Amino acid sequence: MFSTYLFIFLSAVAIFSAINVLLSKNPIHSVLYMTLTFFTLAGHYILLNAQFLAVVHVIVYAGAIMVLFLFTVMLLNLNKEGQFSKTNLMKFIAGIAGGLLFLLLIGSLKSFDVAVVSNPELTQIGLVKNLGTILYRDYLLPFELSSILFLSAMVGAVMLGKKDKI
Amino acid sequence: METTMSQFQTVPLQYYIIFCSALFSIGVVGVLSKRNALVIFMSVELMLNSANLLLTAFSAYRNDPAGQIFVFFIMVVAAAEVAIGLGLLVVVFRSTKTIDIQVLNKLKW
Amino acid sequence: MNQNPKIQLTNRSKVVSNKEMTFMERLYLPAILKGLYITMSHFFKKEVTIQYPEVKRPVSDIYRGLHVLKRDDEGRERCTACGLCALSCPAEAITMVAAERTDDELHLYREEKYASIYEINMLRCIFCGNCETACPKEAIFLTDRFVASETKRNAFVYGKDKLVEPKDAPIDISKRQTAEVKTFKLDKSKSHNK
Amino acid sequence: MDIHFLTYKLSLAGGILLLSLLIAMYATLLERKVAGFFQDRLGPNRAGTFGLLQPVADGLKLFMKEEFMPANADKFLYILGPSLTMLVALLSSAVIPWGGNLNIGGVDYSLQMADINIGVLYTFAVVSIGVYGVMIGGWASNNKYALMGAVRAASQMISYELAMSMAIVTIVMTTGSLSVNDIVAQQHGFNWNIWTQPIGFLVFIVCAFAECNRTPFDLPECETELIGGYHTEYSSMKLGFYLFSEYINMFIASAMISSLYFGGYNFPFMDVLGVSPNWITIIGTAVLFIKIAFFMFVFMWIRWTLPRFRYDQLMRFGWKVLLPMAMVNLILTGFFKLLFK
Amino acid sequence: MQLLPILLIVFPLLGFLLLGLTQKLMSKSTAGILASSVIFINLVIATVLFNFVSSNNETLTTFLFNWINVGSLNIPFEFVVDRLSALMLLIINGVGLMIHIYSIGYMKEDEANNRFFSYLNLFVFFMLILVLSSNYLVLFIGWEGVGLSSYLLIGFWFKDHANNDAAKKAFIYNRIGDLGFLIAMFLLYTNFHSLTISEIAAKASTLEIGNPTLMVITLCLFVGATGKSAQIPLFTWLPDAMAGPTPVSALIHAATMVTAGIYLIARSSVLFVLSPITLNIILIIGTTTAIVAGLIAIYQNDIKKILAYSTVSQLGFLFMAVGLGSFTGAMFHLFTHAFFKALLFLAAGSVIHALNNEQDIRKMGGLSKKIPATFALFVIGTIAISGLPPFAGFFSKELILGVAYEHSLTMGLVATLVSLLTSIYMFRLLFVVFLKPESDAVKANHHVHESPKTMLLPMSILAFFSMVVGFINIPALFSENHQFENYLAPIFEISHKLVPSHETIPNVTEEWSILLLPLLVIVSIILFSYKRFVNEKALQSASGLTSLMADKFYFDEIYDFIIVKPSIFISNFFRTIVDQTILNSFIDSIGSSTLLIGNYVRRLQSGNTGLYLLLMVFSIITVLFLNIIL
Repeated sequence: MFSTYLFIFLSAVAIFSAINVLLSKNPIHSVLYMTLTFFTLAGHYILLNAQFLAVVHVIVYAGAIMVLFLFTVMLLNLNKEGQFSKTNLMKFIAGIAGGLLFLLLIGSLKSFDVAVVSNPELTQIGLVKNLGTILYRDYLLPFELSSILFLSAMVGAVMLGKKDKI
Repeated sequence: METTMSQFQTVPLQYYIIFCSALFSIGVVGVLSKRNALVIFMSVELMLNSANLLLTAFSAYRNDPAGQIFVFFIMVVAAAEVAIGLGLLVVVFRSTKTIDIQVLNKLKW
Repeated sequence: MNQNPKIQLTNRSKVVSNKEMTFMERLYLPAILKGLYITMSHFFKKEVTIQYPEVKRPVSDIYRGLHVLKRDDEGRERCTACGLCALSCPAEAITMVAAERTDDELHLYREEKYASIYEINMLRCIFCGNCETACPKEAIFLTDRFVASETKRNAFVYGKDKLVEPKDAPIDISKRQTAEVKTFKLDKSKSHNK
Repeated sequence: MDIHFLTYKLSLAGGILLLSLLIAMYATLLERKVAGFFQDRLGPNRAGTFGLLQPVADGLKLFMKEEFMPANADKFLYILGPSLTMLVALLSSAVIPWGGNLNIGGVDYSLQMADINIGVLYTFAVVSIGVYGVMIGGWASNNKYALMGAVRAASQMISYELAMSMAIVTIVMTTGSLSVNDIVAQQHGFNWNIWTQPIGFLVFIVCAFAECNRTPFDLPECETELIGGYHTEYSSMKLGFYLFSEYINMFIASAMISSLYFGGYNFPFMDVLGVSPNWITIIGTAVLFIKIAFFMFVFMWIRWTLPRFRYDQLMRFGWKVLLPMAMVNLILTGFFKLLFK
Repeated sequence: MQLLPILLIVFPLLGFLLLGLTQKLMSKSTAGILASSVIFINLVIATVLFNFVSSNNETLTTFLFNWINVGSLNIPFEFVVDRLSALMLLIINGVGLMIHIYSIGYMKEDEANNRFFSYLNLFVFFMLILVLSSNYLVLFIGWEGVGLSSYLLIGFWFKDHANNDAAKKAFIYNRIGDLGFLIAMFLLYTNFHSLTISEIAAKASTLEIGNPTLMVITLCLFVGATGKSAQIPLFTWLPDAMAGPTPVSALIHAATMVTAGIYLIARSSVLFVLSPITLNIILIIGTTTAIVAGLIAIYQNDIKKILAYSTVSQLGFLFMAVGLGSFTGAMFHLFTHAFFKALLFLAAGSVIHALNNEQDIRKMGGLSKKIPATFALFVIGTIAISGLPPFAGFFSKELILGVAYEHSLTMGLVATLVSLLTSIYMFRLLFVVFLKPESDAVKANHHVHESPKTMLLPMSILAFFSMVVGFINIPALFSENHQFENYLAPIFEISHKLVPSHETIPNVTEEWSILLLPLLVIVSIILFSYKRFVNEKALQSASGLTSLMADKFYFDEIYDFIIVKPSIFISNFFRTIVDQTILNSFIDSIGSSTLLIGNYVRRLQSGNTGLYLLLMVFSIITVLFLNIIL
């Protein structure tokens, strides 16, 4: 029962902050709300006993990605959203589309009969040891390839960041 | 399905489906209703994350590690994507002094 | 450089050379360790701090510190408010207001005229001692006392309450009354009041 | 999860929290004393014997000072900044094993708050979110110096985080565990990791300096260039939080260094002492604190010896020296591990 | 012992990298010595390996790593040292060492000396991969690698356009052959599900003789071999390849690389003996090549070209032997040929060196007095290649001739004719260059000089081997000691079991006739050519058949006429009519209609990202909606 309450609490915080990401006028606030969302998601991961993912999630998303966002916002000095706002019609359409999508997603996902075979709180697959074994044994090639992806992303980012024209 | 669930007395899988769908839809609304490219970018991240969570949930409930491995790779891709995407945003900002996507219709040419 | 020696202001000057650093130098670690050694050696050195109010730094006998307005042997103020000290003051730190002695003030002031207000701004004073030299009445002297620290600027303007020596605790200025000074004072030809 | 265990853990957590605060408090005094001694001075010695009450006086002073908030500051974030910094600084103490197990009445009491099996990763995570406090604070001040300081701090921390992670990864490689407790337990006796990982240690300690924003890496708060860095606009206890968290960070970093490289609560000849395990645990904890004290002293020692880096030097050092060094170390470690498998 | 094959390829690779990366930094002499010492180490290792496999009859397998492991395809990077590859190792490293040492002297003046040595080391590296590989794919790496090094070395003096053309020609001709090899590999994999040579041999040996699949495979392999070993349709690149430095011609285009085709066939002997039709085709092509090239060689005037055609002819001879089913004979002749052809090339290089890069034999003559050492060495080489006893060529040719006579009298006579041609052009070359009275050009040249010791020493060593190496396989007539045959016997054991060998020992009268016939003929030829060539007649312009020979049977022109011209014509036809008129109008109509539609649809692409996103989301919604409904 405890975990259900925790789930509901985390979800509520997550959705609240996710909505606030959109509602905040100031991009910095958006970024910070986003970070909060990510922390609650990390909580969700722990709830699912996916410890490794939880920590990696914090390191990658909160520790790296959102810091990058913060950096960008600060460096570009985008404090005011002012002129950035869509017409109310667009917002209305967006809301309708989002709502539709929400319903359809639930509907289509529910129509799948997902067989539950284990208790997420006791499952051991999320531990570093197990995930690591699988990652380095069965998924070694994609793992190595992802490092190449990173390298190229790094090179690309550096190239983009260079001031002078190429 | 109901019978298997009752054995565990834990968070039902449907909760995760609903929660993740909600998060995803919020991301979509953000993408549609915002003009700030940065916020749109964040909304995309939100959508990625909701997919991640759902993958993890399925993986945990079905005792299949592939889902979590997949999440790991999605994170890798997301990190790379953010590095490049933000780099692009900065470049765009440098040349146009704005990151409003309404203004950035130069893609047309 | 050596063939044509230039005038050197100090023998501790060093010729700067921008030589390429060797590998060991570029490692920096030896230099860092050396620095650490130096600081560590200071760690165990005797501290040079003087804990001021309790311990005072020895000063010379003729140290020029806080002024004092002397009284004569009967306890009367010597100052006659002639204004020579203010005139001689290069920092213009001294101001005074003169007043005439009434009869019932005979035991207070030695001369007929006295300073009703006598102020020295200690923030301006440079402790040169010109006032002491200028004084014809041997009324003002510089002592080995320090000007105390204050939190407000006004407090540094010392009035008579702080300058005049207390009756019951005369300030010893005998150190300043050396033989030469005394003979100089006795030599009336050099005195102001000719 | 029984109540007994829960109360024990909570009291341990509270104890460690208080202890870190206390140690950080006295670290400020120690810093000033040490600085004094290095400069042939005495340091503060008026408030209490040897100035022992000085931290209290400082704290009181900070509390009493005027609470100033810039007019255009983002109020909430302005307060969030120092709080977050403090919070993060305190968080990382959770995974450090402060001693072995105490056996009281047949029950083992671990002196570690949480023996999570990914303790090292947890540390990474906590360190990586440490940037937020600084960045938020700097940005919320609405002051260009503060913002510059914040950006500097963030880029510095991110840069050095990488090399630090690499250094820790080598430790993980040699020990084969992500749990700090395991890593410490494996260094039983005098079998410390420093003997096998000298380069890793060097990299780690340098990065620890950078992460704690200590000289010679105290660019973010570099007075001569940026007034006061990210906390230019801060005053009173909010400034106190920033300064204080630096000392807590220093304490935690020293504890991490001791745990990862210097055997934590292990000490030589612990097996031949011939006293009861409880005593060993107590002595071990004492030894750990001696080690921590030593490293905090080293932090101060370095601070009062070396000058500050220039910003470009700092970045070049981080990316072109430390990171390659850590990588080479990683490769070498892997090589030797294969060789002596 | 397992490590040695790895070391064998590591050293030349290191040498290549070291020399290639420090081109400008290293002094020329150091570079040569470094490259040579690398090969010397290799030779020592090769000798050790040779001793190992020859003393105990086992193969040494070294597994490096799993190169490709996808699905059922499993290709290990694996080296095999058996008696065949050990022999090749000796040839490559032995001759290679000599030529490296020779090059120190020969290339001393060249500014790109270091590049040259790095290429040479690269070549050795690839050649070693080729012979060591346990499967066809890794062999193919070496195969392509030697092609690459050959290309680089032919075009070594790339500032001259002709050299580049020659290099390209060699490369392209080789590619045509490689296509055959590739097809053979695909077929092998589809049929045998493996590319490992030993596995394929084991699986193939269960098939019956004349299996059509095997025939196709072997034919394709043979196409590959013709490309690399310069056989009839694809041989014209080899004479042009003489544009490279002479040591290169000696090493690559005489001793080692061109024999790769033979090696490939010998390696796959099981496949070949099972397809008699292919063997017959090989026989025909080999014989034709041998005769045609021999004839052309007689009327060439470039010293290196003569030797090149001689090589082609000898290779044809080798293929003839293979076609007759005598793999041992082919390998033996390959072995001996490596020594004396390398020697001849080096000696020719020495002559060219002496005359300051003069290659036209009409401008030579009377050199026997001016460069006596080279002359002596050249004589030894000539005698060896002509097959005069007791030099090496005699023994190896005798083995093949024996097989030929065994096959049929006609075949025997043809083979004899080939060796006759060999001695004719070789002695012509010898006489014209060395014994004929001095030409004006030589008289005018006062700088004719003997080559330095670094060049003479390796030549002498090669000459020594050219003299004695034949004794390892003395004809049956004189001795029962067939060392070489016994040595290689285990390699061809399976093939011999499958198809009874032709290499039965001939009876004594036959043997005598085989021995004596060439001998007589050769002696008469020597006299004949001396009369004919030394007396200046031959150098007048040729006519009739001889001009045909002098112009190389117009092979290049025929190729030009049969292949190049028609292809240009067809290409032109397709370009103008099919493409420009028919296809273009069709495609243009697609384009114009797209343009028409696009004109309307493009309004959707407003550049407004928000709109795109909206459309995208609505599409997703539609898809999900359909998903639920359907």
